[in-house]
Amino acid sequence: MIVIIIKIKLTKFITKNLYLNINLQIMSFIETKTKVGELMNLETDILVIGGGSAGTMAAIVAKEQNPDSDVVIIEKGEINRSGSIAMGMDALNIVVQPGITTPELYMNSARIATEGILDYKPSFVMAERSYSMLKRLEGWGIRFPRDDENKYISLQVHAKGSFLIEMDSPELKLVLAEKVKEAGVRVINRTIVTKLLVDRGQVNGAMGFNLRTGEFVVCKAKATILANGGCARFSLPNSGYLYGTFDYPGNAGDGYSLAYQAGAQLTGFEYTNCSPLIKDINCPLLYITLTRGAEVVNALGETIDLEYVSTQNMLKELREGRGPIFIKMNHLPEERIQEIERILFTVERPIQKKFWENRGIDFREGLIELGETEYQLCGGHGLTGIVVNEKTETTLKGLYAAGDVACVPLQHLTGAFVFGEVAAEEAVKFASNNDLGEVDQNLIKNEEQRLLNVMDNNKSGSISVQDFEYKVRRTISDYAIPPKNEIKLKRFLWWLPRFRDDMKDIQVTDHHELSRYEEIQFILDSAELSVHASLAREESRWGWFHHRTDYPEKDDANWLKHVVLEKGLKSGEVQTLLVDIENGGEH
Amino acid sequence: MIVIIIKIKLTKFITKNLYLNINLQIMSFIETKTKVGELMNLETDILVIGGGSAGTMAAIVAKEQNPDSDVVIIEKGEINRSGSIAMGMDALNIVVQPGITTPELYMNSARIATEGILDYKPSFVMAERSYSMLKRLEGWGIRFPRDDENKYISLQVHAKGSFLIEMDSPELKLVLAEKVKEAGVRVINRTIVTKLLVDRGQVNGAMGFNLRTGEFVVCKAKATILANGGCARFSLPNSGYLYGTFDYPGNAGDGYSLAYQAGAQLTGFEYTNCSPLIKDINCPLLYITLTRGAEVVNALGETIDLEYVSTQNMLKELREGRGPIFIKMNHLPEERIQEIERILFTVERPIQKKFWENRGIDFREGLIELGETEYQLCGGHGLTGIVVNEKTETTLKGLYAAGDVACVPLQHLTGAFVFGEVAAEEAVKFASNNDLGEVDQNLIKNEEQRLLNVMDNNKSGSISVQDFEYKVRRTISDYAIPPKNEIKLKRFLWWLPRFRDDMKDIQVTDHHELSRYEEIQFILDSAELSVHASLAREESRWGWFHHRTDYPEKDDANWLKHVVLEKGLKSGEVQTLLVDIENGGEH
Amino acid sequence: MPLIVDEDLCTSCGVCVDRCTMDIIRLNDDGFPYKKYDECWYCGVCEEDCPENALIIDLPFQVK
Amino acid sequence: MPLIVDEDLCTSCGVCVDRCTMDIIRLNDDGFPYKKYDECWYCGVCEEDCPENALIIDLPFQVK
Repeated sequence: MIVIIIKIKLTKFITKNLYLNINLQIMSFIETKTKVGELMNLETDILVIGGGSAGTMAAIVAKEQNPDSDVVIIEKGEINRSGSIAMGMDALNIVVQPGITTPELYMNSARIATEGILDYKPSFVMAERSYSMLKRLEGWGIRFPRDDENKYISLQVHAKGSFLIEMDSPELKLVLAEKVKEAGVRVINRTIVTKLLVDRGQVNGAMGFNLRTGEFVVCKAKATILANGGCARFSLPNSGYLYGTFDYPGNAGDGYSLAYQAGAQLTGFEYTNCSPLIKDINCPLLYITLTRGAEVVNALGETIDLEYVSTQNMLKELREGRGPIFIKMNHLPEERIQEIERILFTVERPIQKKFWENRGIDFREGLIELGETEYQLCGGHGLTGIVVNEKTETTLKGLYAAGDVACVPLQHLTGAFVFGEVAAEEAVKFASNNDLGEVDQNLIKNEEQRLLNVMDNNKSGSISVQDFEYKVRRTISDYAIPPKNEIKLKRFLWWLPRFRDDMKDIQVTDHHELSRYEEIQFILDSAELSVHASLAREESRWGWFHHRTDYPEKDDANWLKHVVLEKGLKSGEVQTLLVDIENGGEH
Repeated sequence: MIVIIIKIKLTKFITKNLYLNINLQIMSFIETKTKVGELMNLETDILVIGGGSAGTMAAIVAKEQNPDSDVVIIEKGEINRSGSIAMGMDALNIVVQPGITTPELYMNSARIATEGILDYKPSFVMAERSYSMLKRLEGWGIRFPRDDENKYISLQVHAKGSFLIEMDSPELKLVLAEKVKEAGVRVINRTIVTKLLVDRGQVNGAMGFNLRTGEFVVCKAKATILANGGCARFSLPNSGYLYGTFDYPGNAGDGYSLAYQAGAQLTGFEYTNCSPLIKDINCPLLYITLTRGAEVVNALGETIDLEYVSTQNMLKELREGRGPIFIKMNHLPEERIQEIERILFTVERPIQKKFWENRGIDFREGLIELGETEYQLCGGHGLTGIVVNEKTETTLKGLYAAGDVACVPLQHLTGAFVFGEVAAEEAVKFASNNDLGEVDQNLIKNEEQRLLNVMDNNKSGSISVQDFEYKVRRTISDYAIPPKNEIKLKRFLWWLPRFRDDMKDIQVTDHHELSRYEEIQFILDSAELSVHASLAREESRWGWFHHRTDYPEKDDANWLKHVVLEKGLKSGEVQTLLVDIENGGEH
Repeated sequence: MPLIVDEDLCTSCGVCVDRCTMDIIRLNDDGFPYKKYDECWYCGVCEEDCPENALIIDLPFQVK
Repeated sequence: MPLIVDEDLCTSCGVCVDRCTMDIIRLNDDGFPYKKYDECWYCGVCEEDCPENALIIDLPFQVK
């Protein structure tokens, strides 16, 4: 298959009306195909689901490893600006620099941060490969500023060691997209994956639909890499605005749900976590400000003791009535303030500039109020995801997972890149030894029919997808986040079948809304997994994030274990297993 | 002025189309007058603002006291079903029966329940007159069931004495409306009052508009009785649904704002209170079930000790992580369950029947989950309102206040009726000695012009009234309710002028929406008063409801006082005064 | 959260419009009641006072 | 929470539609971008990537 890219160069001499006509024609073409029913049938060696940090890296490296292999990315957004780093990032959070720090030191830090819920090998591999990843990115033109001694600027956000390396890269995602294009990867944008193709425990590709045209997309693949993020749309943000989340709200737990339904094992779903970020807008700024001398003060004017950047300490202030808490910078020198402003206002969430202007707040005087974000499930900021080993292999043959969707605790952007690389290496190897697997045509027909049925039956539903999602996520807030206990968690399980049944009343009038409908299913699946994991872990762990009022203490003797979840082959229900931690939590 | 009531008797013989045509004509007549600009100019002896329990009682009694006096009720809804008791009530909460209890005993109970923030005279008068009020209502056909010994059925919900008398009256409000009609009171329905007419400290009537037709209504009066409820739309309900409040959501703090803007004194605004009621739907059932043997259990299965019906104990369970809490009735005999069902499903909020059917819960087995309602300001369930003496006199000449709008703490429905009666007596006396006061025509022109300007300028606003109210009430939830402290409260004061300024962006396309716009102003005024009172009271009192984390203790030595609020004559800002409690909190 | 109206029973008398405590009901072009504004308090007056028992209210989705 | 479009600068090129991370922007009948769906994450891509600097996004009311 040949991909034809038509690029019309814009010049100021072409009249505006001409553009207008061309574009209106394109748009109306897009909008008139309003039925699932068109079919795009693809075959590939390596299918990457999700074109964010991990997915683009995986696709690029797969082509590096074997230029002859065909690689497809299916992306829900558009590859130039998709995933969690649409507007770039200010740092690589975990880089072990030879001669300065060691992977072993990182493991010490990580074990403290995760309270021991950490397998040795994947995290070690990440640390070990982190510096070469920095070099790879630098080779692609990503800037890592250096100090007067020509050393990378590192900052300490971990208990032990300065692993965070500053990065200046508003255009990071554009660079990755360009590399994808150069490598000859096929990109299918605006396409949501709704089901994996599975045959006897082996994943053979995926299905979904274009959320503008409704075209039904089937992609058979020798190897499949899941790289479509965590679940950012979990509990309700304080603002009540569904999309006002910390992480990219396109991440609705798609990958968790797909993997679970396909039969893969998942873990760490009891660790529902949140952060103290800019109240109302939920944009990040903690590391950037605190590593540069900012302080956190509470409502009583006390400076909160932060041995290292511990979000748990800050959240405790809020919970115990000493909120609001604020970031204070008025003691910082002007050049430091300007440095902070430059980073905050150019990278990651530059909208902050507008936010502070609107609020009339200048960091030189005003305080920055922190609020608790919504709770999320995430392999990058948290401990949640698909079970993977150091090769990114999931428990299903042919399925790899990298980035926030995979459980390599607190892997941040470094993990997304490193494991994107690893996944590519492994998937290329696997694909070279495998043919395209068998695919039961009924699976495909059934999925297409299911989607067609929703479009048919939900046309005149009485509840908007947004109203529905509001209630789902408010109920998650009520029962599935800390403080947890058995009765609350079971209350959520009482709601689950009702929500699934009530989905018949959701109004779906186009394929964009159909994609939001599908995302609600992902959110419900993620919540179901989380609640089962939280019920299984009869202790409290990771501070507030899995705090059970009926088991308020941490119990290392019995619970230094993973709670692993999978779909029961016969029951179709969530099964929970307790699995020992690799190397017994030590190394 | 003569009121003509056209009543078309419906018969099944008249064809449906005829009805349809008549009604469509009426409706289109109503809907086409879409501009403030029409003027209704009224003069009366006694103007009653609000046709709920207190207001209808006041109007009826005023006509009783002096049949020659002209009485007008301006009601925001429609008088047959307006106010908080549209569907009747199950009990008169405070009745002192001669020979069984005494006003003094009630005062003991009330002083415990209010932690001493209680003036002696008004509450005493209420208790003293409560039995004759019961007799009055009984004379009007309201049923008060009796036991085998022919005694009224009383239940104990107070610390000392059984003051609650059962009442069986789904049609209570219809009876009151009928009495109003019989008495020859003029009723102006669907009219929101937006400003009182004041001249040199004396109230001479009020202005507002019909929220269907937009007709501007001016009513000059010799005496004015405010009886338009508390502020039910204060913080955000847990469901996120703005109108899913415990109390009637038509009560938006209208009376508090009107009185404040006119210069009256108000008090008790620091006592932001809530209740543990049916989660999600926020309907009441506590007294009805608990007085009949139901128990409250927490998530740990423990029965919560309720010496008497203490909502504070229940809320503490929720706050301290032992929630959810439930009402348990499976130990009650079948006839008791049926009695509870009969009451719950016929009076006050009969919609409960549908709610439980939908949830599939039978009281014989299932548990009733309790949730914390939104916080509210209310003289009936709380300690908040306009300063009044035992004669319902406010601090403004010619202005009386009765019911939830007035601060007679925890007066419930009994207070609304008794002080409706008292207000009528006093207003009739005052009106007989007074002419219609002076009214500055500019006041009237300015108010009309203000409303016309909103209709003109806000046509194409970008924010719906509901979205706006959501943010206002979410911000109240964030900063103005417990746990309180100086910084939180001051954060709200930072938001206040922003909200008032942002109101220019609210979209208002008809007079119904204009009424919601005006209600947002009432909510903002109520919140401003509450925050100032909360800042002034540098201690904690009334349990959780005014709990300050920066002054966590109750301090009787310094704070057995009222925080009284009024509008500064020169500054236009809220002024706070500390006023001793009548009889020093004792009698 | 619609009003469920039995169109055979409803005589378009408008009592529900008159009595609605939140002023949210109007008659549509066919003369049948509908919720023009989303501000229902589910007080039940429209259903209770309908002389023909032609009307059933559903609870708002967020609270039911 | 509208998009603020400078109609003199906008060439209707559709880059904002193409790049929007939440798929919420479309061109209206006049060829100018608008938010068809209320799901803005205020990522800023539409504003940043507009080749004519013709577009400004406003923050959603609930978070601003």
